[in-house]
Amino acid sequence: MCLAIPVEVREVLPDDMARVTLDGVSKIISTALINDVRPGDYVILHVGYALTKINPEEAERTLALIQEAAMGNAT
Amino acid sequence: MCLAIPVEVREVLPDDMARVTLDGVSKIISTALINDVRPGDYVILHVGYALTKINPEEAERTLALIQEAAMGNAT
Amino acid sequence: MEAYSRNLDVANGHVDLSHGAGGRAMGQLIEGIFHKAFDNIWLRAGNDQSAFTVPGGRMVMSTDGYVVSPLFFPGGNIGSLAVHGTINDIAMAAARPLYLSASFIIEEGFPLADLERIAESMGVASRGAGVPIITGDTKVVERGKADGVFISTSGVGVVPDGLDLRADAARPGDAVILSGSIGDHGIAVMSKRENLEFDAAVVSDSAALHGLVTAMVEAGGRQIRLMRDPTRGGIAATLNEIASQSKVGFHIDEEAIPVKPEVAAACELLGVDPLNVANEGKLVAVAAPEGAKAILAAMRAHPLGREAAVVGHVVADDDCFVQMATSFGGGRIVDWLSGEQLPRIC
Amino acid sequence: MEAYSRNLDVANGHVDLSHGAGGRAMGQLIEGIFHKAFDNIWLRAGNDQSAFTVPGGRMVMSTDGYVVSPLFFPGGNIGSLAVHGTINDIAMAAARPLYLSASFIIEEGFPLADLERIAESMGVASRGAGVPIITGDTKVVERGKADGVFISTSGVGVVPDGLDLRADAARPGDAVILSGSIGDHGIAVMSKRENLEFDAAVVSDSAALHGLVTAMVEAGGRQIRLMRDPTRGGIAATLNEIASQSKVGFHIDEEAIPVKPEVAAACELLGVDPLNVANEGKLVAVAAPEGAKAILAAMRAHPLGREAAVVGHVVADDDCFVQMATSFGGGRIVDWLSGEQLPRIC
Amino acid sequence: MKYIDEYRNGRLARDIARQIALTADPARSYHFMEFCGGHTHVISRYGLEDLLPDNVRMVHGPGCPVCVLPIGRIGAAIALAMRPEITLCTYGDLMRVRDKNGWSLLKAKAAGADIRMVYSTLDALKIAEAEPQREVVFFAIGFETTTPPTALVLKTAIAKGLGNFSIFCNHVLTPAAIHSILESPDVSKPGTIKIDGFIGPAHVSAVIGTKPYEFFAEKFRKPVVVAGFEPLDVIQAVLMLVRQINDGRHVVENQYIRAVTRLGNVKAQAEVANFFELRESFEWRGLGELPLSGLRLRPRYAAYDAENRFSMVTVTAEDNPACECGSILRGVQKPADCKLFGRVCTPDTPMGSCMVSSEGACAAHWTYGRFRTKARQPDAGRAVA
Amino acid sequence: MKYIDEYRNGRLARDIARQIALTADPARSYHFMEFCGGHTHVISRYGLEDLLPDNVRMVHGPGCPVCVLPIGRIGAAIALAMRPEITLCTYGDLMRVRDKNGWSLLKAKAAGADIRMVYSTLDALKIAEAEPQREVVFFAIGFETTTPPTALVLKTAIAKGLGNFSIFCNHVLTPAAIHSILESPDVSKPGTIKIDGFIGPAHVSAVIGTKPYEFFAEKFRKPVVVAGFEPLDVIQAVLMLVRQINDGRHVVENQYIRAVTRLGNVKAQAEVANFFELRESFEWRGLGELPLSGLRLRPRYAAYDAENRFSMVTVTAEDNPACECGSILRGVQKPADCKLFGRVCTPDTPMGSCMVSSEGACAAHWTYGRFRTKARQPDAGRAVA
Ligand code: SF4
Ligand code: SF4
Ligand SMILES: [Mg+2]
Ligand SMILES: [Mg+2]
Ligand SMILES: [Mg+2]
Ligand SMILES: [Mg+2]
Ligand SMILES: [Mg+2]
Ligand SMILES: [Mg+2]
Ligand SMILES: [Mg+2]
Ligand SMILES: [Mg+2]
Ligand SMILES: [Mg+2]
Ligand SMILES: [Mg+2]
Repeated sequence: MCLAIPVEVREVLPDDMARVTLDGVSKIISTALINDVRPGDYVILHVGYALTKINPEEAERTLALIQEAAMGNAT
Repeated sequence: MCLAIPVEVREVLPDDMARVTLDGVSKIISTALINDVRPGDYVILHVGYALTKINPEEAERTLALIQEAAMGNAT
Repeated sequence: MEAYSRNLDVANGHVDLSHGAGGRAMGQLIEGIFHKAFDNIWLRAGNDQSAFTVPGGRMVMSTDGYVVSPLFFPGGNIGSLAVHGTINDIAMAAARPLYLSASFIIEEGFPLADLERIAESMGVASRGAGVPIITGDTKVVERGKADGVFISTSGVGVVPDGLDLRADAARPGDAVILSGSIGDHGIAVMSKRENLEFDAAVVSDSAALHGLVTAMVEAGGRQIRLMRDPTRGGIAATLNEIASQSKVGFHIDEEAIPVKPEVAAACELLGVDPLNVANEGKLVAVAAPEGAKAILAAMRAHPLGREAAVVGHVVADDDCFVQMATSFGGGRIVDWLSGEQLPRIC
Repeated sequence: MEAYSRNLDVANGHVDLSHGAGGRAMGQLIEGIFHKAFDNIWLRAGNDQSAFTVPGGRMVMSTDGYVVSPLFFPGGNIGSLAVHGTINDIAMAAARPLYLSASFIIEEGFPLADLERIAESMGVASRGAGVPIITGDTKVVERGKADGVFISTSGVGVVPDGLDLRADAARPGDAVILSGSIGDHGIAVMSKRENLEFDAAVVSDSAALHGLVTAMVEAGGRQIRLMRDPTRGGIAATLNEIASQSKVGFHIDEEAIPVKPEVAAACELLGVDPLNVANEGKLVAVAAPEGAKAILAAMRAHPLGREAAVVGHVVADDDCFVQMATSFGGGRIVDWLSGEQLPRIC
Repeated sequence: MKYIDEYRNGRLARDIARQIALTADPARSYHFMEFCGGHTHVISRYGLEDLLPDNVRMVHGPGCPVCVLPIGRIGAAIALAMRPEITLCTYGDLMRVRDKNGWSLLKAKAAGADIRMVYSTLDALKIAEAEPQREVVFFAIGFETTTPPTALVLKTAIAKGLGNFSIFCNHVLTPAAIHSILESPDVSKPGTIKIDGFIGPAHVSAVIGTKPYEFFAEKFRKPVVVAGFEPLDVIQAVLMLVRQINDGRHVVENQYIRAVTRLGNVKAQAEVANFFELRESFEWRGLGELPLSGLRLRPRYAAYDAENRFSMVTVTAEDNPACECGSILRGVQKPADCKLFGRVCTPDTPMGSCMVSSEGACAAHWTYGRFRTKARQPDAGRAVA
Repeated sequence: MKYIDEYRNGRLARDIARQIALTADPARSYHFMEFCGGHTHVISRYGLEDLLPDNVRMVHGPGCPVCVLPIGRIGAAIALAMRPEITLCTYGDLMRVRDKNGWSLLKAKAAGADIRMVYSTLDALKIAEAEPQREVVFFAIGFETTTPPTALVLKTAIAKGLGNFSIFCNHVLTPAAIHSILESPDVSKPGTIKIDGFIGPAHVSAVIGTKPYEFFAEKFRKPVVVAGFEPLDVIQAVLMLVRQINDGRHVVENQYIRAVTRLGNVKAQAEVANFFELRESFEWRGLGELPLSGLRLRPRYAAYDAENRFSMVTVTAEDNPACECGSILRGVQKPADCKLFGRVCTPDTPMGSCMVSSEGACAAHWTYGRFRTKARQPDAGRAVA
């Protein structure tokens, strides 16, 4: 359920809207459900709304954990 | 102006309407502009309305006059 | 494990957008309606195109789109029309029609039962004419973006050796032969139009003319300068087209042109001239004077040409006028119709 | 006295019902837009059909209706598409496309400027491909009874001696060759759809493939079992179609299938699989294993096949499954799309 | 077709034409105006002019409601139809008439206006009933023949309490136009063609009778024959006119006794009188403003009067100054005398009122008769008998 | 694609799978339910089941709002859409779902209903603004992820005073469903497959956080890992679950730390709470009535509640009795165990909830995995690596 993908905010627009991109594909979405949106933020996009921001450090950490798991180190 | 043709009344319908025919072509028209319509009457049809009835005797007489005129007899 | 599909509910179902989406529903529609109705080895091969073998030489190709409203009319429907019309455009080159293609554009919501009826008429028309529909295409568009169904058919045919009919071939002195009574198709369709509604015992003349053409070619093929089927715009448009393409004039005799009484009556009622009304099973041939008699005799011996008549002849005329001697002994021009808008009051 | 007509006001005018009525206005539209854009001797002859000479042998015929919305999209428009699409269906039989016909169904009110743009694209596409549009037809329907313009094109072509590609010819062990990246056309069109609106630097791949096919035939014609252009339904539909017609299965390798990054991104955004997205300038060929290498080399040497790749092979499978090894080393079926309805949430 | 076919007998027509030739005084010429475009059409369609002797000539009058409709009123109708809430219902005849910008209802429809062609006023009413959210306007044109159906539909709309139906009234009156032609200085100017008599339209008289012509037959001393629309009707009427002239009479005669009486259809007249009143003046394209020549809705029906309800504005516009319609409609010139005829002015591109409808003098000459103009020149073709 | 591609690395996936095989106790089996259809899709799409050792098996849960929508509510929506004044706006997912008569919104649209597919609630609002004469109803479905956009559009509609916009609310709650599965007698019955742990959907938790799972992780002593929707997310979550089991732990862990927190999106939760309230009970197709598992509009917004505004009637309807969805959704059976699977029940002709959307367990198995069922028999093909 719930098709949702990470997209990058490129431009903050009036009325809680923003222009976001995904590898050169761009779209106008609503950011009314989240606070403090800035260009460069990554957000999770679902049915035209940003649901939440992505935390870049935690994303890094997840990748590190995955690498470790692959190498057989316990999380 | 005023495309209008003689058609025969075949059936008198409610609401001042009638079914008329012209050589096998039939159509529903309004007879609200004339009185005492009966099947067998010929009427002059214009934009869906009967404008007047045709007087069969006068029609005969016209043809006779035309025949006479063609033969060179003064009307 | 073959994919199970519910049967097409032809009796009550409607075409929906999934029937045009390239998936199984589309395959089912095509199989269950078109292949079933057209039934031939080419379609069964299931390719995106169909192959056939030709002897080599001159061929012709033609296409027409059919958008008739209403879709069903006395004497036929859009399907039979789409088969006959394209066969006729092929036949007008004196060619033998070989194969047809059919492209369907269907409005969402169109009743499957109507689609089946149309397809079956096409099957009957195509088998009757001996010209199979060997390839096709189906698209479905949203409600309100088409008018029930549109059909475009194309066809190919082979031209007998030595024949080369051309639009500019009419010469002064040539005879103009009409294959039968005019206006039947247009009146049959108009009689069912919502805003004109009248009842007339008029049946469309929709028919495939290639058999008649074969008879004409056998009787005097080299004497036929050109042929046209007088469809949209009627024989008035056809004669004017030929006149301007061949840079000649026509003299036509009104009394020689057959018009059925019901057609004449409906034309009176609507204020239209039968010369401007569409035909779908008639042809106009221009023939060298020396061939006219034999061609005419061959036409009259054919069921679709029984009422054929020489209706006039070609004259030299820089103005390309189509003139007609009226039954009164007067003369008039027969012009293109300037985009008639019906119904009129005057 | 030639009839005077006002010039077509292409810049500001609209198609109106008189342009389809068979009178002078129609002639003017056809002359002023279509003949001008397609410009060739066949159309100039002004017949209801066009004639050409063929050498004899096997020919193919195909037709497709084009109803794309929007009419203009990055990389083309309905006109160029209608030319390329039908050329491709002819080419998929390994045939050399010869001639096209075009049938236009135009909605009242359609801007003449748009019609001219579309016709000009068709002219450019047809001249570019060396396949002239030799005959056509124009109908105008009332506002609300079409969607701007629909075009049905048909085409004929000749099949080189000894080639006979058939839908049921795939055999276990055969190689599956894809000519390039997938999904470009569908994404380019979707990017301009009103209800999906997104911006993507994706351009339709719409192109005529017969040149590529000629190169393939020269390299290994007899080794080509069959070809298909993966249009509606994408390569998923095409592979499933072939599988069930040839009664075989496919094993496909996900990583071998080129997908442009922007196309992949748009597919993510929409929740669609590029395997189901339409292409208009790609082909899938099934070739005998011994011919695959030479055919692939020839494709890669052609501008339209630079990214060509063997993406899998044919296996024996009574279930006609199209299986794909995912980039994870897992397996999955690649199925027809069950009439995808966009946009989706899950 | 009973009452039609028997009046289309070519042999009889030729016989009567021969009698006309015998009857007409070779020492003089006869110019008769058929007021009505329907007659113009019949004359052209059957080539009646070829049958008449050279000294009996027909002059084509202004009797086509489409032709005489001022282009300003077409423009006003187009502007109204372009309003999103409006559905304009019209007889098909009006679709191609151009306003001063070259626009027509046909083009407005193509550009998005909701315009529906109807066969009858009843069809317009049906639309108003079926689509209550639309403002349905009936674009009413026509002479006395066509006015009673408009009156009746108004009556029905009122009875049904339809609040979304109204009428853009352009009905005009035949006798007023003939009167004006006879009073025009042109016509009475020495050296121009005089009109010796009139053929009056039977269908108008089916409603109004023949009586309304009596006044100016007497006043201007011109014979009037009210005639039917079949070719024998017309040719008989011509003979009747020649005889009146020869006899020095100038009365109203009724050739169409089979359906026209002196008083006409009183019921229809009453319906019209109930809903319409005379305008002080109305513009006729090609003729200009004519006093007491048009109708409008009575003030008590103002709510149904589209001009009032939608504050319609009519901007007067002139035809091309080279257009000779005015002279042609008065019988002073012939279509081929106009410099624009067949060059920039054709039925596809009408420049003046006479080319607008197939019943206009110029259009009829173009559509049916233009080979005649040509025939005067050497080498041109002629139709065979 | 940043934050996507790096989680689709096949080599890493195979490495983790190998670690799972090494970590899993060969003496026992592990059954994990991915609640969410999105996970089911990913597992099937990438063939993750092929990577896992034989004793680690995935059980497909009911987490697809399309699948669990009762057919009675589809029927009610169709009946509403067939009303002439209604414009029904819907996400495309719902178009093909059949009601008990075999009708769908797709067919209703073909039969004349005004049904528009929208990408966002904002699109539905735009339609209501652009067409004030239409009654625009938004057919709202979805879990906690999809509810805040519905709340926001309602907020905007109220702010704009749109009187022609309403919502047919079918929003449901994830924890309630998991709770019910765990309480089902089936699942706890001896001899049936037991579920050892859950993968929770990251996108739901982006809104509600991970906290709501803590209660039943504790109560039922089942580990829960909230995971993202890329294949590496899922396979890592499986490893995390295996480790919890091996360690005897049963806590809520967060694999999707990059966007999920313990408390979730508080702003979004507040918007939802403002407009919606719990229903006492709501029917889930395949699971039956589940208490406190669905939302409805609060009474103060009754005017915007289509069920109230249009007196919608929902007739409960049963799936084919042979349909095993109930068992499948509880992990008790597998799609291929159903007698109808692939015979009369396919994605083109779904007989039960699991076949309705591509995320349903049966549909995913049909669309991506059915060769596996086949592979158990001799001679069947297998995909090459
Ligand atoms: S030809 Fe045209 S411009 Fe000349 S008088 Fe006639 S209508 Fe007027
Ligand atoms: S295959 Fe169909 S009928 Fe069987 S359990 Fe799945 S959804 Fe239900
Ligand atoms: Mg043709
Ligand atoms: Mg044709
Ligand atoms: Mg096709
Ligand atoms: Mg329609
Ligand atoms: Mg033709
Ligand atoms: Mg094709
Ligand atoms: Mg194609
Ligand atoms: Mg044509
Ligand atoms: Mg449209
Ligand atoms: Mg193809």
